Amino acid sequence: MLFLPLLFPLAGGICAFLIKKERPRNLCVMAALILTLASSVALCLRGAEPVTLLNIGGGISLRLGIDGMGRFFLLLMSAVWLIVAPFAFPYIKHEGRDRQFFGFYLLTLLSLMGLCVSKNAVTLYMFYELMTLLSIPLVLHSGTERARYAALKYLGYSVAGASLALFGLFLLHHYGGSGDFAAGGILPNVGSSQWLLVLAWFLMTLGFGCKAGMIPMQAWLTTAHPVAPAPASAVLSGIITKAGVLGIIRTTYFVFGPDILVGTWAQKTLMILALLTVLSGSMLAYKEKHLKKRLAYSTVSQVSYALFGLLLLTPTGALGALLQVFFHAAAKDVLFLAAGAMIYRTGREYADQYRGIGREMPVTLWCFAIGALSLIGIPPTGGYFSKWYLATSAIEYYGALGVVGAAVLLLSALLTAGYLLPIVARGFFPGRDYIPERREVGASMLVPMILLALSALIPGLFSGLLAMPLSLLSASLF
Amino acid sequence: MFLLSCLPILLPVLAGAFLFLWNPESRRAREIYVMASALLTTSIILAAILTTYTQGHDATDCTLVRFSSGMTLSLHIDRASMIFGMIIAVLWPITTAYAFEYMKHEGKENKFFGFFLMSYGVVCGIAFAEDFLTLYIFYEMLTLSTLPLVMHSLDQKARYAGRKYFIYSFSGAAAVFILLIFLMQYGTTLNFTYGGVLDLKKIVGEESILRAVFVLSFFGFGVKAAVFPVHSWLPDASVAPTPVTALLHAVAVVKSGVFAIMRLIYFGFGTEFLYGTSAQTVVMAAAIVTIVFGSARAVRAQHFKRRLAYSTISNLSYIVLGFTLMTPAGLTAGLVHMVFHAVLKITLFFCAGAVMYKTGREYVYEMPGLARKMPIVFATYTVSALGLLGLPPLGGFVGKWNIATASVALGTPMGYAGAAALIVSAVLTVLYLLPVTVDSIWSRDTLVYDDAHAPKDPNAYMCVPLLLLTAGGVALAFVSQPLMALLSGVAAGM
Amino acid sequence: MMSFLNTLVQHRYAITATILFVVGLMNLMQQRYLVRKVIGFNIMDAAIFLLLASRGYVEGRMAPVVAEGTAERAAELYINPVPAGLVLTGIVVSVSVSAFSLALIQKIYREYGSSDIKELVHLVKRED
Amino acid sequence: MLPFYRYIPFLCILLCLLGAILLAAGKNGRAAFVISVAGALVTAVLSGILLIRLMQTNESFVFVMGRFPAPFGNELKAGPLQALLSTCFSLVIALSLLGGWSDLKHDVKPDKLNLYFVMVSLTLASLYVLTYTNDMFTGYVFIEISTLSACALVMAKDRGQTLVATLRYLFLSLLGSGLFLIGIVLLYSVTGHLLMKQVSEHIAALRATGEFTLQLAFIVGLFTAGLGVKSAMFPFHRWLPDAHGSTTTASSAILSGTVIKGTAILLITLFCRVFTLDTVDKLHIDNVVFVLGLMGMIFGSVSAIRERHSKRMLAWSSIAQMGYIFTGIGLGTRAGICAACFHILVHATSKSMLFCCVGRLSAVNGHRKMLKELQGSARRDVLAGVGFTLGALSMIGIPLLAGFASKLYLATSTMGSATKMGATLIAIALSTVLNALYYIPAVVTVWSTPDGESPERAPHDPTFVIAAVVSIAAVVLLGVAYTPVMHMVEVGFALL
Repeated sequence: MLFLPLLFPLAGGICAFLIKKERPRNLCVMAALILTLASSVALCLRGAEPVTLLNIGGGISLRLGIDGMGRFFLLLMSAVWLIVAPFAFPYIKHEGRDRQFFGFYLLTLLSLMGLCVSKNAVTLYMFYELMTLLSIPLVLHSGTERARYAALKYLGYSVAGASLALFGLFLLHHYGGSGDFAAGGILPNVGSSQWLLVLAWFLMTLGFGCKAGMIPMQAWLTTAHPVAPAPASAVLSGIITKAGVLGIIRTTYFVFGPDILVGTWAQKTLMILALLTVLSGSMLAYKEKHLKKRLAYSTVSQVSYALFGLLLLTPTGALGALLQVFFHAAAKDVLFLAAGAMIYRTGREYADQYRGIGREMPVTLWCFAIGALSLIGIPPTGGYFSKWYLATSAIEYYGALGVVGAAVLLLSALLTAGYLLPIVARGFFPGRDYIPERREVGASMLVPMILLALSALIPGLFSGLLAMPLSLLSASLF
Repeated sequence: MFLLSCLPILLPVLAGAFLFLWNPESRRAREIYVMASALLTTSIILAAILTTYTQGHDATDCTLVRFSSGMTLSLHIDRASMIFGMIIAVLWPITTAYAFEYMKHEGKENKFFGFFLMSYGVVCGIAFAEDFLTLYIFYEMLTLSTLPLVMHSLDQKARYAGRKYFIYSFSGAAAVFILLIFLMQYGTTLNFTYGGVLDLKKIVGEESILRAVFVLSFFGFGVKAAVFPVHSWLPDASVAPTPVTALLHAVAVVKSGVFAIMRLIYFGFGTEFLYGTSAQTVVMAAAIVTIVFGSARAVRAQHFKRRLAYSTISNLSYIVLGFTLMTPAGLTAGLVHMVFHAVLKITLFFCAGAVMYKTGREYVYEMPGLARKMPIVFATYTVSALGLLGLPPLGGFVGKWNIATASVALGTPMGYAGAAALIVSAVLTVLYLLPVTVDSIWSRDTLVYDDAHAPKDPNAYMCVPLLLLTAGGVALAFVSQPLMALLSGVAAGM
Repeated sequence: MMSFLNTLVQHRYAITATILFVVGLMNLMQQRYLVRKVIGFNIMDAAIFLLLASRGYVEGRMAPVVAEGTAERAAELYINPVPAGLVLTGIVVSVSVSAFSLALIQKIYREYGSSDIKELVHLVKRED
Repeated sequence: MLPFYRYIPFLCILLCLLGAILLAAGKNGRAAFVISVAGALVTAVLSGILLIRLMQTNESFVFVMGRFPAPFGNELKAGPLQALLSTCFSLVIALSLLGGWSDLKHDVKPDKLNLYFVMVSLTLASLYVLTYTNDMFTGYVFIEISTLSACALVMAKDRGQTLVATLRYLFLSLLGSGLFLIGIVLLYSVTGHLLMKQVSEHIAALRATGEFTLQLAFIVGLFTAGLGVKSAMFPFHRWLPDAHGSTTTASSAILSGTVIKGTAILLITLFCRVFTLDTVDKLHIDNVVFVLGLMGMIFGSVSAIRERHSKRMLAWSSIAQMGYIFTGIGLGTRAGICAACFHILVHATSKSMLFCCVGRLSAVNGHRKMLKELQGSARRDVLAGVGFTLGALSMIGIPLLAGFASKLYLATSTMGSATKMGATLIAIALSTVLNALYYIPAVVTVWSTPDGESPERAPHDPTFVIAAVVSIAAVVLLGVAYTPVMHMVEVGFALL
């Protein structure tokens, strides 16, 4: 049962590599994705006993298992993957090298699925590395010198991050840190060596933070995401970054447990780093003209919202973080897809070139608008809720730092508005002397955008829908 | 029965010597002869190991020469010998097969295979040596038997490399000679004894000088193990034909050095004499520096084999670090990495060699698009690279994990530094191994060949070893637990 | 002053021998021309023989020519014969050596037309 | 009537001298060759018998020559050590002659050949005397004889170079023997004796009273310097490379293998039998010898690295090896002296073999002497190549060969005095590397074929084959089964 979500992408990926014809390949890709989603749904409903893949000498083993947090991410990721796929078919077709793209697209999903169902830190690390390696081809897709450079940068940063995490793991292993995950932490009461553990946590968070684009290791993100083809950058920004978040959640709440971390120097430092990231990300996005780059910067900033929430180490904060994860995934995907669609059609890449695009591709721009609103956090979109929770929890639990945090979030929201809305505005209201020509993209591209836009919108309207389970989940962490 | 342990040494040496006298005309005949003797040796080694495993040491112990009462040239197969013996016994015939094809464009095959066989026997001797004198003897022999292989082409670079090689090796041996004198003076016996041979009554008051001698001899053996600062012969030696660099400079010779260091620490001076002393700090520091230094240089090196050589330097010091921890866990960890690195690195070298052989390209920036022409080579390369850079659950990770956790368990700053060094080197490893794959597959500016001269995968002589080794490397990773159980026998003094 | 003279007188042979030896040695070492070296060597030997002979000589005794009936009183009658014997042997040796070296020098002179050691060394260097 | 074996030392000396006269009479070079080889072998066998006998009875005896009893007469003293050394010398000379025979035919004028062998047997005689003599002055006389015969051996190859080399050798030796003679004279004037036994008794008495310390120091210094010149001790070594390097093969082998050892042995005898080691130690002469030995060890090797001429390189290496011997002597301990004696044996066998093989190698490459001109010669005569390689490895000190054993003994014998131990170990380690630095490239050169063409085999040289095979066997044997030899040396030392 646990293996199914891993099996289908694997099979699909291999097929994608082998099948030369386009239609059957696309069909098989879709089938694989649907099956993956289905199997993960089933897994979430049925649950499963943890299983041991392999005992590695040295007292560690690769174990798979499923729990609440796993369920959440499992569903999120497989769903988004499925939704984005149709968009990719036409898009990649004009990029070329489709087999390679879809093969790695599915294999990356495999690694993500593994990430969600991994039961202990070593397994997590394994799938994490795997994800890095498998997602590199997505960045590399075009094979140009820029792409190569970006890919190697991405590789270097990710591996450095992962290795930091591994180093933390080395330190932990001695205290049983490589055991099965359990909410609230698995470390026995460690008196004297707490400094060591806190250090380990700090390092691991920094390490996983790399994927989530947190300062100081965010530089790769804004290089790598833009050069990837739009669907790839969509999932990279929307999901792969979340893998980093998942890593941090796992280490913080399932290995160390909040208790030994609350109030330590590490927590404060990391929170400050997160806030810095939020702010600087938004500012750079505001200054950036290249659309995809801008979105990438905004990713940097947005994901750190979630990190900030997690680092508060409070139930509300965690809840806010989870919501942010979900909504940012939806919103940022739709933004990237919309951007991709626009570039695909118009070939324009800079934010100020989209004058009147709203007349030409209204649906696309509508989706873009919804995504933007959700990202800014304007009620009633979902983004509003997540940011609300984050801000309140920040103020509730933390004095000065909390207030500063809330302020930063607000400021960054304003900046977000500043760098997203103008596009929408100029897109819809180009001015009188503009003769639009219809050039909306096809259904296979529209449907995903619409779906994602809705998923960024609907749960916001009926916030209970999502907030209820997630609040339970976040409460269970403590 | 004692023949079992001395035949694998004598047989290849004699077979190699005979090759010079016989000097066969046809390549076919030579290949059959060489392969037969290699396989025979391998089977004898395995038989010997098996016999010892089932019937105990007495079954295979043997004394070749008795110089005087205390000094003998004698063989004894213990758990460590088994591990090392198995590694070389498996890898040698495979490399031989590879060499048949490769040496066609190097020439002087007769000389090559003669010394190649000889060094097989000598390495065996190192594996099976019972005491320090025997170890020292074979250590010297190893230098002599491999020198012609390094200088094979006898051109300027080869001569330089060879010169450097033997100067370093002899200096190392000289240091070891001093060790020998001291062990004769202060030791109860020269035979390897787990826990050390020092005579506790005699060494009273002499501890400091003995520790100094330990450090000296550590670097003496460290020459072959390419420990910083006595490493620099190894990259230069990569001018040798690829089978040599692959087998000798990734496995046999360098592992002999590492193996000797293991003997020195655990079976010579003994851990309780060294543990926690300044001597340990020094040797650990050396290992740590080498780890980082090697990887850093590997990133900068553009020559493919040179890069791999530097990577070898770094990885050898993983093992050495494990040994210098002077804990049973460290010993086991070091041995594990010894096994895995042997298989993985030889594969990588074979790939580099295959590329050189088919396309004559030696530099990593000459690889673009080759993967599409030589899929097998680069597939095996990538898999082994992933293994080496420590993607769980592949070999590299197992080794790294055990070494690092063991060194953290030391609880000293040095221990943490060791783990940190491993991490740094891991990052660098990715940076020097993967770009080759990336370029070879994805680069746009694929060089265009007219199909006549387009490079292809080499023939079975090369591909089969490649595939075998890769498969073996992956398979080993999945039996890592039983493997470690076996290895922990060494730490149990078996 | 007196005592100093006395010691001089007592050790006259030794002193002379030393002076001669130094002279000979200097010649052997410093002379450039081979024949002179040989002469120097001979002077050196002469010094040594002088010293040796003086050791055996005892005031007021006769040469050890064993006549009838003197054998039993040999100890106080004769001077010590051993040094004399040594001197004789030494002279033989030194003569033969000088002869040899002179022959050698002659050969060399035929070869190179010179007996100047520096020059010879130079010439030889040029050969290989 | 004494038992037969007591006559052996005297007999050997007599045999050699008579042989010399006999050969001088004859004209046929080949016959002379056969005779002298036979003679050497006979003496070897005789000494061997003596050795075995003395080992059985574990004794050493004094043989009185002439009818004069001590304190006047002229004595030989024979113990296992002397017997062992003289056996070795006879064998080495026989082997050198065999190995160098073809070169002799090439280098020496046919009408001079028999004279050459006269000189050889004189050399052997002088070696025997130097080994056995119990009388200082006899020692002096035969030092001179060995000088003359050695000079003759050097100039056997009738070229200007060798002549000049001979001359320098001659003058330095004369200086050396002069010093030695003065030493004797002074010693005589102090002790009034020439027989070692009596002299040593007097010296013991003098030490008891504590007089004449300065004179003694001076005397021992003179002996050391004099003999040091003869056996190429460090600062007095300059004559050796030319003398040994430029002459014919057999001469080089004999000179390097044996002649320079004879005086070293005499020095050992003087130190142990006459002055006794602790006197020497009191006078701090041993430290001087030790330091000079170490310096010779290093300096010889360094110069050898710079040398391009094959045989001169070997000659330099001889200087380094003599350094080992003097280091052993300079340790001033029983173990040290034994190690030195053992190294004398080792070096005698290895170095003579090396010279023979190099001679052969250069012969097959058209008698060219420069190292780089020897390229590929080992392929023309594989046996010579193997011999050269083994000899070189033995000199470097590769285990299972003679050199390693003596290195091991020398190193172990230093245990005890910390400073000397440190110095020696470092020096040995250093010189091992240095030796490798010039021997290994040489070996590589002789084996490597110039750009691939495979050189044809040279016609066999039977006498050389015999010599090479025997010496190789000897070197390997000394490297593997050295314990009994060392045992003999130790017993012999006890009975010195």
